[in-house]
Amino acid sequence: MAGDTVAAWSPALALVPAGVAAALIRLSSRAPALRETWSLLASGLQAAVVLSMIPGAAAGVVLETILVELAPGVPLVLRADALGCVFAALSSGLWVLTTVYSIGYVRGLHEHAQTRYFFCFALSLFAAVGVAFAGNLLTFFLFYEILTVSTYPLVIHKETPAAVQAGRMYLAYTLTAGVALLGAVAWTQALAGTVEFRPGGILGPLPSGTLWPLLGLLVLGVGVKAALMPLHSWLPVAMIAPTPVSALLHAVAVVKAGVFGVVRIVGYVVGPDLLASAGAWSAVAWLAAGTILAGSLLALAQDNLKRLLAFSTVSQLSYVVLGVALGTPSGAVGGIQHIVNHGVMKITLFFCAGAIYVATGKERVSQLAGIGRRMPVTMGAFAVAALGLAGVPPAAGFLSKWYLIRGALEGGQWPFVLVLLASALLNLAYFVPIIVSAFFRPPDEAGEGIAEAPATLVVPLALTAAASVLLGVAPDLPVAFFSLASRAAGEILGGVVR
Amino acid sequence: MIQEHDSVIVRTVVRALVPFIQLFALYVVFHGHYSPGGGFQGGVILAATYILIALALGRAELDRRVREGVVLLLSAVGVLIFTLAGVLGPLRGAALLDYAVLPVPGVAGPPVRGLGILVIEIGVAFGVAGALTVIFCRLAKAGEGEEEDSA
Amino acid sequence: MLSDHLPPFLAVVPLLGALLAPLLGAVRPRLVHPLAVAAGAATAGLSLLALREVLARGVIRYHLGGWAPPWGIELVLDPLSAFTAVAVSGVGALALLYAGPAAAGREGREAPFFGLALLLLAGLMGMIVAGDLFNLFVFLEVASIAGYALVATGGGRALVAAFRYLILGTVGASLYLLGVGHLYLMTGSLNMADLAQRVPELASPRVLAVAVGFVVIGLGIKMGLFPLHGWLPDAYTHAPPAVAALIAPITTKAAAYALARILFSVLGGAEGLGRAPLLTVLAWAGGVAIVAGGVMAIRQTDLRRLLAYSSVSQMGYIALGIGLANPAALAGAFLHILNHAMMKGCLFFAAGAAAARLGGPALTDLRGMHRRMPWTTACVVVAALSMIGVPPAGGFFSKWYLLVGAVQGGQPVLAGVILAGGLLAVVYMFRVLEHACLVPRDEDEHAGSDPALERREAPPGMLVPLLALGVGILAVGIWNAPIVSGVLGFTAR
Amino acid sequence: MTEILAYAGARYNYWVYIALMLVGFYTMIAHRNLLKKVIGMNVFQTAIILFFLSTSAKLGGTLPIVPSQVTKDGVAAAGLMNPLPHALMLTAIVVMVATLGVALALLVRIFRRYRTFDEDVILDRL
Repeated sequence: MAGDTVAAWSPALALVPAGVAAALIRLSSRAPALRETWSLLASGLQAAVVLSMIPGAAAGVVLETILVELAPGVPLVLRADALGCVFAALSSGLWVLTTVYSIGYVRGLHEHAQTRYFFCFALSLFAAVGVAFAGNLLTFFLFYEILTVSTYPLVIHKETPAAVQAGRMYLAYTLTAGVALLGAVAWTQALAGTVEFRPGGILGPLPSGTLWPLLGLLVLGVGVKAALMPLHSWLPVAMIAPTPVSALLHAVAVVKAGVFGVVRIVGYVVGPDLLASAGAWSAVAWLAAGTILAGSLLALAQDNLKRLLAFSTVSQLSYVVLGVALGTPSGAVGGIQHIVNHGVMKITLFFCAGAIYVATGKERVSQLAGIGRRMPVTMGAFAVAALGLAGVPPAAGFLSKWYLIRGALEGGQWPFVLVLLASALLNLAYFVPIIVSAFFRPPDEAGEGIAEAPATLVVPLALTAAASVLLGVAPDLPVAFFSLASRAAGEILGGVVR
Repeated sequence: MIQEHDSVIVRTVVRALVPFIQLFALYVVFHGHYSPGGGFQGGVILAATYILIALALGRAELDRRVREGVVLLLSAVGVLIFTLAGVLGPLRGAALLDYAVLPVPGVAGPPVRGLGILVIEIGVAFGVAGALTVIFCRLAKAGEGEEEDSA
Repeated sequence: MLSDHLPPFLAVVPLLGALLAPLLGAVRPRLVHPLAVAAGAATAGLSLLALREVLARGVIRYHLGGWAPPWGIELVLDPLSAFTAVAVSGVGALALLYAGPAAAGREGREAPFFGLALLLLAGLMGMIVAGDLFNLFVFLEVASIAGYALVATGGGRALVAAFRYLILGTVGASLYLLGVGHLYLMTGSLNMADLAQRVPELASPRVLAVAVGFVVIGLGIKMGLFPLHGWLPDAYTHAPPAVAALIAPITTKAAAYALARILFSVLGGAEGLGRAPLLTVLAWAGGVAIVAGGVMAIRQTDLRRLLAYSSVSQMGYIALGIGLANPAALAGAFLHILNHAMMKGCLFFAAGAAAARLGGPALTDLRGMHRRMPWTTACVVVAALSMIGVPPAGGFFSKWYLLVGAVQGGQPVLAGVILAGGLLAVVYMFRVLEHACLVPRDEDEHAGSDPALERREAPPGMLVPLLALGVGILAVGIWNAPIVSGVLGFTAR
Repeated sequence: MTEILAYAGARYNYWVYIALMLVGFYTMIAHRNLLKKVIGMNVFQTAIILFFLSTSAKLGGTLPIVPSQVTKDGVAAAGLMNPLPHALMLTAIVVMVATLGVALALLVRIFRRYRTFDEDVILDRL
């Protein structure tokens, strides 16, 4: 069960590199090389600090830093437990690659306002790790809002009217959600007398009529970032941001903060017992199942590659929610695993989309005919990640789906098995045509002279593609994600899963 | 500019009355600490005489008798007298505005407070008389100013 | 010696400065601004000292002239008044510093301007330390009269705005005085501590209700509480930048403090007012103010007017916290006095600087601001986030306490209003931010992304107070817990 | 009925101040002329001052000035008027005068700029 809690500085230390880097980047606005160095250094340091905590977390040792008091009785506490480490390791590990990729991308496209770009990027990662390690709801909310605000300039990066419009929509959705979450936090404080995350939840038996409104506020609060239907509309629109932003933030950091929030709230605030007693499990699960199917169906209809990926994200995120909402140990393991697996595979796909855009300027699925011959590495990685996402072994997607299906069967909830299988088929239905046309259709004439994108773009995407296979074959290598996931699932549901 | 009043009666009566009114004003000021009256009332009466002069004998006559700048300075001095008398308390180890500790040779006990109040009243009288006179002067002059640039 | 006389000196120091300003102005006009800054800084320093003393020694009661209350005039410093004094004098001192460059180019006007500004500060500090209701009135009017005159220095439309402010403000003060008169008739006392003992023994709650009603309406006008805010938007919009930066953050706060002081220290808060629904009405009025002010702010195209209506909205938060009258909500209300003073100060400072450098106060004039005035823009962003309630800016935490207070007080609708107010702030503040940070100026369209674009950052005299407030907003946010539990005496259950 | 009348009549000072206050208030609201608004404001303030002063009055009361000799036997307070409202109102009058001064100064400048005191005309020109 929940391991020993040890006071240590490491969780706070994990926040330092990104925070300091943000300041340094802002100050070295006139030196691009310096700026990028800070980013790289910070991402490397952050990853190192987070990784150093993982063996302990996997063994059940929870490191905890209590900083200032946010409010009397509510400290700013950072706690590196198993669940937090999953998200933190994912975000910071992928940040390293994304930084390399970003450098190639912004240079390749001569983007403007690069200082702001790297500044906000560092700030977002600062907030993402803060969200991961937040030890109570108020701390969580604090970093959650910083994440919202710091990603806004990235969404509107292009500063075109469409981008500004997208930014407004993004803010409208996420800040409304923030307000709902804040209300829920205050309500929780009033009901439970604390807002601390505790395995098994902090809300005792509630007065009648409060559970559903409170749950509604909480789900609304985190559901927007988790892109639960019908709160998902901002995500495809936000794809107007530069591709590395879409890749890391809108495939990993931001949306995963949302599903991570769902897991946190289900497991550590509301608690499985309360949910089970009210029959709320199945409500959340059906919401997730609906999102899975609808997201996949909508993805089928997209021509813009990034929008397609966005709808695929909408669909895949709900796997995580579904996994936790199944209420069975295997389901929870699968769901938490899928946070990582989907992150790695989706970022690969976004990297590919960005590499194609940098190399060819193409953004549409219909323009990709024959491109696989010109950019074999990119499209190869794309194929691996796409098939993995659909659940084809040996890539990682298979593993998490396997656990999800097992979890559904354990709970005797066979309709969800059908949903998962149907979604896998839909995944194939929208990914396979892309791969087939990229490799086996002749290129159009205008495609002459197209070559592989620069190495700074190709190397990260090849690495993530490799990682997605590795995670499927050996889920505890190189990072003990599987152990972390099963420990977290055990904490939530009160049982150890093997 | 306010002109001299047409009626010779008004002018003469005002000329004759002003010194008496001013004397009365001083009487009101100096009785303030133990009977009805005081600095404000006395100061207002004093200011009234100057306004009377301006209205009956014309603004030029007022300017001949007192300069506006000097009046303004006197009113500031009045406030300073008040402040200094007040701050003497803390300087001598008592509360602000505590006149019991004022250094008055030959007087002790409650009468010192009375004298302290008198000092204050004198300050107030200077301040009020000066300020009211200046307010009148400025307002009277203001109506004749050139039109403000309308932006 | 100094620490024994802190309560009167808080008001006397700026008052002395106000008297010396015209004298110095006659001799050395250039030294008037340094004098004003010194007086303001001294007041702020004394306030901090007072806060420390109060926290260390407990309540300081000072009897003017050595006359004991209830006959003599009493000045009181307790943690709440010392806290408000720090907030008001701190922001006031920064506004005085800011006013130097902002008032530049008005040669010969320094002495009256800074004299009035210090008089305003003296009045506000007097209101805060006053221990009886009548002196509160006098200081309220000292501050208000200085305020009318200051607004009028804008000339033109500011004259009409100042006139309306004067008429409404005088009505407010008169109503307050009338209420105080009734209280005096019933109890025979004006001293707050004395009244607090006598009010519960009163036989006629109806007369008490009338008296309190007059007091609340009077102070409501002074604090710009919707729907009594009629004077506020015009006064803030048309006042010169230096004046708006001084008046907008602090005058309404002192009135709000006075309201809270009377309702809780004199009338005994929720228990003392008993069945009278006064506090509930106040809370709901605050809620209406939050929404109405926010909605009106959204419609504005002039930055200063937008900020003025946002003040109406933010004052609603304070009224709401006072009306909810539980410890968490009161902590939120008082913290919001500090926070709103800082963020509104910051935004008005920035508005003035932007008007001076970019040509006007309209939202469209702000375009391209982030390139020309990066530091100012950064401060605007911080203040805007605080206004919206994004942690870790200070504004979030006052709203958090208010929210907890509303939930604890069993007022889910008001809790919803607090949250909705944040969303309204999102809309109006992001309109500002979009213009300042996103939309390029017309001339920039041709210049492209030329890095040689002229930097026109505000002069140091303006930038320093701006940055001080920007940092202060974040610092108050991060260290709000010691303030709330240590100074405001709020502790979690 | 007669009791009510007697009750109301005995407090005629209230009626006077209420009437004056309303006159002042009406003038402030109804008149377009800014100068008349100021006059209304003054009436309004004066009403409150009268109210305060009336509360201190006593039939047959005299000035509350106590010769220093009469301290042993105490003073017959019933025969003296309450001095405190007078002191307060003296201060209130000062405040009123100051407000009036500022108001008049404002009016002078408004007139110089707009050449009228008519609020509607001024609002039109804004």
